[in-house]
Amino acid sequence: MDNLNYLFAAYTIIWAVIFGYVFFMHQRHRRLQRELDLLKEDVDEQKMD
Amino acid sequence: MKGLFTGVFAIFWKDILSELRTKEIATSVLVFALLVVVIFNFAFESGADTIGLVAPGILWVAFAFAGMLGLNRAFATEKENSSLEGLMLCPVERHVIYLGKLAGSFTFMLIVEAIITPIFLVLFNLPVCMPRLGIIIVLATLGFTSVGTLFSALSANTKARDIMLPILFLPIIVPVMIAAVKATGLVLDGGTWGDISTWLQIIIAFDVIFLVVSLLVFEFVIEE
Amino acid sequence: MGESGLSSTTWAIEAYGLAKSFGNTRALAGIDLKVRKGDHLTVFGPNGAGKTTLIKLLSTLTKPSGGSALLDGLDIREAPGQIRSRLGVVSHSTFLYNNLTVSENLRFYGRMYGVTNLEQRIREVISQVQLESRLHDQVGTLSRGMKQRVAIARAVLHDPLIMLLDEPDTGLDPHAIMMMRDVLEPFTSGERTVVMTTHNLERGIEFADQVVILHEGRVAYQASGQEIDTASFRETYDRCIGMSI
Amino acid sequence: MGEKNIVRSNILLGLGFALMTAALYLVFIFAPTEEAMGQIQRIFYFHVSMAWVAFLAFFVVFICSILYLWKRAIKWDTIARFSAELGIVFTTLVLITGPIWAKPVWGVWWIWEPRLTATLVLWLIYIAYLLVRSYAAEASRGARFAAVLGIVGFIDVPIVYLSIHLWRTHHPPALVSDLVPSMLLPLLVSVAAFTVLYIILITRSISLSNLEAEVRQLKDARANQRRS
Repeated sequence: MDNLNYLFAAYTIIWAVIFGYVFFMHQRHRRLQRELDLLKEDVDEQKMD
Repeated sequence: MKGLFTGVFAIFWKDILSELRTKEIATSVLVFALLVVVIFNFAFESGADTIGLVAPGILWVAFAFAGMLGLNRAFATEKENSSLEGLMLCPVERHVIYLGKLAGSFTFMLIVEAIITPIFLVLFNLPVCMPRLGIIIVLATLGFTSVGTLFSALSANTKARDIMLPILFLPIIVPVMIAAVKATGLVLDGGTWGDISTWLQIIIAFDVIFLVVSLLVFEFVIEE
Repeated sequence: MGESGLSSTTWAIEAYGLAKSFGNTRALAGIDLKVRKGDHLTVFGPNGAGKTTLIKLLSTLTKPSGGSALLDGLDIREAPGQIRSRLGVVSHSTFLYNNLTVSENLRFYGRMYGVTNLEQRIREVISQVQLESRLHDQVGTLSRGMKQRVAIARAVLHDPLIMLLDEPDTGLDPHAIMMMRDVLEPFTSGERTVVMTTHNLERGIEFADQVVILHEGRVAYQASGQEIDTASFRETYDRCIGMSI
Repeated sequence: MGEKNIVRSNILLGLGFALMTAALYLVFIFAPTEEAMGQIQRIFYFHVSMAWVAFLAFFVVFICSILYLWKRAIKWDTIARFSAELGIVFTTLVLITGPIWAKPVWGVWWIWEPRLTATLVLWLIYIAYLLVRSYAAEASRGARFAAVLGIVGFIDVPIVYLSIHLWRTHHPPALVSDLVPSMLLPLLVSVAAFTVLYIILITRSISLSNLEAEVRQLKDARANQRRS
């Protein structure tokens, strides 16, 4: 009657999806940061030339 | 005010003339709508006992899908020689263009429906009950085409125009679809004006709201 | 007489720092221009220089993201409708409906522009573009050159003050180009102000009272009247767009 | 990011963590077990909170879409886009947890009930919202198209709900009848926790898109340098 398995499933999915989304954003952020660093280096180098 | 009417009528008349010459939209839409009716008949295995339940749905699915086909064509022709740009160069307000295109699509769809409905009623051995069904069809079609004209202009400017229109159009017209199917069902069961008034009110509310909203946002859709 | 009092009558087109970006790409980066009434301006530049964007801004098809422009003293942001009725645009697309006849096309656009005396006006322009015999043919059956002539007829139907020609001879064969020039002649001479964009240096120069070379959204060269050095113009052009030394 | 912003975002994070912990305690320990449905009813608190946040997110899309068309400032478009994304994430969760709750209680995963059906239609509209952006020829046009859909879609939702409500007059047993105070408190705290979560995520997204803009600017700068 308590159906704890359903309850467990529901809360697991909620947190899995939210963490998934946060992780996805984090990846985007990291990729951009890396790109930004590379670009900054590139621009600085060109300025030195 | 006079300028508004002249502009709307000029666009409407141009679309009618072009259609009379090619019969491109009307023919394809008509054949398509008939095919939907036939295919759905098989899909639901509609025997005598279930006809009343599925018939209204079949009719409106046919109209919605066929209408979408026609709406897609409506702005595709404007892209041919960039004539949409020519229209936008004309010294008229943007909503004149919207109303003109709406008038054309609305008329085409009504003509197709005027042909399909009797055939459908005969094929499904349903009572012919013109006035009430007619009003439902006219009002619901106005709702379909007011939203459809907006989205057809929008999807004509996207990369995947054939697929974008259904994706945008179908979820938005859910209320009209429900109301039209329910009202049609009631009418086919011999319902009175009183029985269908709630549904007609929903359709009218939808028509008014989306005509106003579309008029307000149309310029943002066609602007470059 | 004050400068300000004069300006609305002297200049057909004025642009001050006119700029346009699409998202993050900058198509026009602040353009200053003045075209006297009745003058012919030719805008040169390679593809992507911003020529078409300039025409679209002047014809109110798109809104500027910076700066301002006045046509016949009217601001493109404030009075787009009034400006549009003073403009005739010929572009590389014809804006015509293939399924309609020449006369139906002209009648449609005439109504949209509120042309009075429409039937007579259609007869006039169609004889000027020498297509009387094709008046009742569907546009789809005409050759590319003829379509372009119909497009010119469409553009002048309402007797515009200013004509904008955006690479009008793109996609035409040499014969059609010659024909089109002859046809354009009467419409572009006289009082009318004309702005033309083109790749074609010789044609552009012979036509112009004023020239502008656009490169990457900026004015790279500007000259008018006597200053235009026709003989060495190709060198000037190449230097401006950085093609040769 | 300025120092002030970092402080503010840390406060927000702390608040979010505290609220979420409190919500979990209240939902699982404090709230009484509902008599008819049993433990499974505890899904209710997060389910409703997420539905509320999704609706809030789509309301933000609606407002920002109007502001974007009116003012043409890119920031409104950015907020609208990320808010729509978050709204879809939460609507998806509502659509998943709903059936999980319905199955043991009603014996079926799904019924075409007004609230469920309207939520599904809502979800479809905002999926279209994200698609129209990616299919537009240019980004600026995509932003405008999305804004139009953000307005039209949001206005459509009440009409959808009303029509489905009239269409399905058979109601399932009411999910939220009279909440006793011991159930209302966990609900309110959950709603607050999810609202803070939404604010945290949306501000992060906006700073992400600022970073994106910076990258693009640098790329342009580099391209210009190459040329000269």
